[in-house]
Amino acid sequence: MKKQLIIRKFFSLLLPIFVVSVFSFSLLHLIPGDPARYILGDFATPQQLAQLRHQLGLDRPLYVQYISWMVKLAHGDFGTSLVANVPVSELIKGRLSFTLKLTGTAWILAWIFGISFGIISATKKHSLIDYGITTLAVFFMSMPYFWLGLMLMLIFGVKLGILPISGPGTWKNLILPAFTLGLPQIAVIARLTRANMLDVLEKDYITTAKAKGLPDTLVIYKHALRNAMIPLITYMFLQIPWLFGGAVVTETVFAWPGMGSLLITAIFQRDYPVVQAIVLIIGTLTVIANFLADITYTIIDPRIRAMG
Amino acid sequence: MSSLIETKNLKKYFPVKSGLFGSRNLFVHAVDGVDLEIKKGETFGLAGESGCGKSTLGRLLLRLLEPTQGEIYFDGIDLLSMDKKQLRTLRRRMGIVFQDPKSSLNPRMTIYDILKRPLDIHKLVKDENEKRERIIDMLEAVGLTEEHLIRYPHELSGGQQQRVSIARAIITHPDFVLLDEPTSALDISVQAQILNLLVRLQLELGLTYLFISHDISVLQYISDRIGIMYLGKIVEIFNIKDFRRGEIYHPYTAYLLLSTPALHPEKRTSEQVVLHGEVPSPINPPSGCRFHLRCPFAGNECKKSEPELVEVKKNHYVACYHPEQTKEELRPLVKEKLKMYESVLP
Amino acid sequence: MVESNVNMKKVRSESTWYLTWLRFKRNKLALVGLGIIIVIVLIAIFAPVLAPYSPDEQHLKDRLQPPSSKYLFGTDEFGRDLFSRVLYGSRTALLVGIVVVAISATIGVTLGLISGYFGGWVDEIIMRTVDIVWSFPALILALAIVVILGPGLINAMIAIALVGWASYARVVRAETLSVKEELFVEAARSIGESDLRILVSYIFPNVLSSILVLITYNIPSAIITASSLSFLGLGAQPPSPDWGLTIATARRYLTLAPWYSIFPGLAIMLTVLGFNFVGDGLRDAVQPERVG
Amino acid sequence: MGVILKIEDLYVDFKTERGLVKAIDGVTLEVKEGEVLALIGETGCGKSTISKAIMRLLPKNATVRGKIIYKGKNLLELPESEMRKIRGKEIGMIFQDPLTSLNPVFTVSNQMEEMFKIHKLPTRKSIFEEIVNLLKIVRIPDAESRAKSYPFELSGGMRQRVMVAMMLSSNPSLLIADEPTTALDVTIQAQIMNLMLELKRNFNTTILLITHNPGVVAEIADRVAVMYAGQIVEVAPVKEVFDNPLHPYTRSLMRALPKGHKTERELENILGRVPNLLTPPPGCRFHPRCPFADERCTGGKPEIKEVEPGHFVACYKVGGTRNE
Repeated sequence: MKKQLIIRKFFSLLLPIFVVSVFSFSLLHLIPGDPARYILGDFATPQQLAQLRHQLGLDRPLYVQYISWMVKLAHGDFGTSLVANVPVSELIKGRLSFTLKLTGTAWILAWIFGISFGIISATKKHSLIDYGITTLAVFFMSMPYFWLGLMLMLIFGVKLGILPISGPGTWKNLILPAFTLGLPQIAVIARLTRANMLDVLEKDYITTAKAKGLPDTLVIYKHALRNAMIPLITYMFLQIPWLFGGAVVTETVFAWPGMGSLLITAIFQRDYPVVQAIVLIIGTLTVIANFLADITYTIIDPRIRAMG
Repeated sequence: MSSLIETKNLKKYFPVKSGLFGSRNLFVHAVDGVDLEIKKGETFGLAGESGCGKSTLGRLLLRLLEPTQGEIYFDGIDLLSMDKKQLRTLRRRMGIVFQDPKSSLNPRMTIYDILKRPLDIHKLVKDENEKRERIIDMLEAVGLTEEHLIRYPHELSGGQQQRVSIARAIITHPDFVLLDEPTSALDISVQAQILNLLVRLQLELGLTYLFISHDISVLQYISDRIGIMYLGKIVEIFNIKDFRRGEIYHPYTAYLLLSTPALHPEKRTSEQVVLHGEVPSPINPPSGCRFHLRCPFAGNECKKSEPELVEVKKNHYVACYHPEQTKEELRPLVKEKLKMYESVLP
Repeated sequence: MVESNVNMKKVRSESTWYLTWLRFKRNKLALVGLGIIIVIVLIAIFAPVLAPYSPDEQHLKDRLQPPSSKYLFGTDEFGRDLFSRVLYGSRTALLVGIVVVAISATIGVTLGLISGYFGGWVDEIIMRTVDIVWSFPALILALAIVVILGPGLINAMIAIALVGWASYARVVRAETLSVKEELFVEAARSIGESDLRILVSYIFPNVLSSILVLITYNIPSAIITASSLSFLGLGAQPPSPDWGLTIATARRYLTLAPWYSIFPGLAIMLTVLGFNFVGDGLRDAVQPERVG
Repeated sequence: MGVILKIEDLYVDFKTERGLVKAIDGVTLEVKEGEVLALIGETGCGKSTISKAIMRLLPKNATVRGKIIYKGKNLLELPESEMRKIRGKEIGMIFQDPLTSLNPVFTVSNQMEEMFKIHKLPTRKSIFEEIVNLLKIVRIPDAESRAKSYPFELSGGMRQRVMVAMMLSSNPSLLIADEPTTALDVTIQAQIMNLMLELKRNFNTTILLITHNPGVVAEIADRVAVMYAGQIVEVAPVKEVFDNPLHPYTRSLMRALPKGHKTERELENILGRVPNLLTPPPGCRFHPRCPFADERCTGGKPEIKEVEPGHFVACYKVGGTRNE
């Protein structure tokens, strides 16, 4: 991997991050009409309106507002929550670890089970097990997170009564939300793994490997898997922002005090600095995930590595 | 015979792209200064190995690619001075047939629609019935029948698809047809059918062909004159009679023929005359004569400067500093090898 | 030569679309999916005929009744018949699917074709934008857009469409790039076809099958995102019988009246499942070399 | 010369969406020790199917009947574990496309190393040195650094040399070369063909060469088997096939070669097209295109018979019935 390439790719990070920051910044300004009135409602006094406008910096030119917003961001200042009247950064700090716990667990579940099921399905192509896995996968992909969550709640919480159904608490409280978020991802990864494996198993170099007299295990786990994994690695990173998307709904269903439920509350309370901050964080995360996917792909595939 | 196509110092460089901001000013020197003349009514064969630029050169002649530098004249018309619209009108007079018959035909169109488009574009026939008749005539001329009109390309065999391609190329009665390896993807027996067809159509319609191929055997059968390309340059041009007599002056031409698989077991390639090494990269072609790295006769002058294409005898051009050495050392082998084209038919 | 009847004349010519249908037909799950979609479309059209009650009709005596012969899926907290409401909910779901696909496909396909065919800086700009929009979590982007536009089903649909075009642009561009390399495109130029005509008659028909596959995947994902927005209270508003919205209310009665959550969710799942089965079948049918 | 491989009455059918493809229809063939036997035929005639059937590498939708006897053992009856010891060790195989037949994500030496480990090949020095030595044998310049390269860093000709070197490591008795030069340029093709002749000379390797190119056959084959639509129609020494082909198909093929000039002769046209193997013609599969065919040819498949010493033909119209 050449240094220049990494540097060049790093610069390609800045543009999307700029776009994301402009987008989150403009959230407040794209609202039709006066944002201050929108936030305070119809019965606000002119003084209240003027004060809020000043607090939000709405009385200055747009580019000045943007620059000062960015400068504050650089110092870790995400503004102040209009509702709780505390710095947004503190509000988010308390929530972030919950979201990370949830998405992290789901991510690990998704990869462990997804890859295993995918390989089993591909190597036992057209067997009963294969049909079982692939059909089940489509089922789980067809359920919205909120309903899957409710159903798991109903079965394991209400009917069987073996798991707590909502709120934070012990690790047991994490199980249902993590599976809610993880199951559809397991399905996606299992399907991807299977499709890639089958694709690769048709390749000429697999025939070569067999013609060399290699046992099936070596053909599958060395020659096929390594190639089949290359496109999946990209997905490993791309999937992270999508998990954050799913977390919004999952956290709401399970009253899990993460960033997602904070976002929803903030939207309803018109707490724009909080909304802006969360959209910005997830946007930046998306860009970084994209970047990492690109870089890993380059590192793992010798053909691209050399092109540099 | 007057010339139909003429080029002067024609060049095409492709930029090598890499990475995101990727211009590193590297270029593939696909065609690097070609002067070529194709005469009316002849079949000019263009031979060379993959990557030598022969297909690029063909596309430049029809201005399907924009040259980096140089001049192209089609029947006296300066092709590069034409605007898009004029060029489209001129396309009636030129046709093209590609190597891969399957990819050459739009899978979503029936054979009828494929053949109708050229007539519609150039508004050659107005009446729909007349159009249909012209298309059927054309199909029959290339050995297909009316029954194929409603077929889709994937329903035909490779040979039949190639016949449709030929029909599309000549339905506007062009003057010039570029044949870019038209038989390379076909089996021997189908190749024979297509070659016969092309020869017949040329006689009937007075077509001029540029026949591009990597296969000397095919070219020696169909061409009137042959040009040999190596790394973006034409290194030798000769007529078929010279070739038949073994009058070859460029060592690369000789080796190309000597490496060609024998068409008879008694004319096997002797191990001593195999050309060693591989074609160098067209991104960074060797200085001097491009062939000097693989040439047994290369001397100092070959490394220093590039030999010009000069007329060594009437209508025979060679770009080499040592044509006489080829003549002395390789010609006996060449003459022996050439006998494979004369063997008595079984 | 001896006559043989081996190469019998085939009666009909087989267009690539016909072959695709033949391959699609062999996939049983895909046919099941097609069946589900047809049933749901019929339900949406004939909801007034099929539903035993009006969706808004309140039976205050029969609140939160479990499923019975009178109320097939039970009733909600106002005593409204859930069966009727679920039937009517199919209208919102299909409407979302159609509107979203119409908007995102139009934007995405146009940009993808332009990007792939002409290349250069236009391509660069379009694709950088696509990269960000595509990898941004759809729900959060839609949420942000709903924040700007305000809650409501129409705004939710617009938001989802503004997110969804990116995948069309991506796929269509990639396909255009590969179709552009096919020799028949060069052949088209060699006979004097114009750029526009090449784009419309040569490239588009060969990209169309991939677009169809995308559409069948885009509809269910739009339905899921829209129902999620409704569930969060930012999409369809009461008293709409939207499935997501219904589940949002039903959630409060999860222990008391589980059927209230179960049936609308099953309706979402079945609809989405139908499209996913068809999508898988279609994908395998248009790319026969990749059938697993 | 002994017989190293004997194929007896081999049938291969493929189950496909459109029905049963009768790809190989009763093929009988002998490969003699130390020879280069070329199996020639046009696209879809089943020549590659035979090579995969020998290696038992046919896809799952194939059913195989008949016998493939290698050094006295019927390969079709061997358990898979025994067959693995034959693949690569006893019978090597190289393929048409050197670009795709090497695994793109592993280095050359990594892929060659597997042969030593799996088949427990004896090494005088380290495995790496053995690999470098093999690469030198197939004339790869700068072998040490090439061993550490990835396949995409090598040219097509070099990759095919790597494939040959890899298969050479176990010194197999039989090498199946499936269109080994089709993807290569003529000057590189000549190099690879010379390499194969060297193998035959220096290691006494028997080569089964599968090709569609009569030129390649003329270059290196000792004997030739001509296939048409899943049947073998003629087997003869190479010179016989070119000078004295007896089967109408072989003769047409030889006359279709672009010898001479267009002004001197027209090439042979074989009318019609190759039959669809879903519904192959009954009897001799060539009869619909054969100018000599009569009722007998449609009735039953002609047996392959020795009509001249070493020259076998499957046709009712030659040999025993020549006087007709």
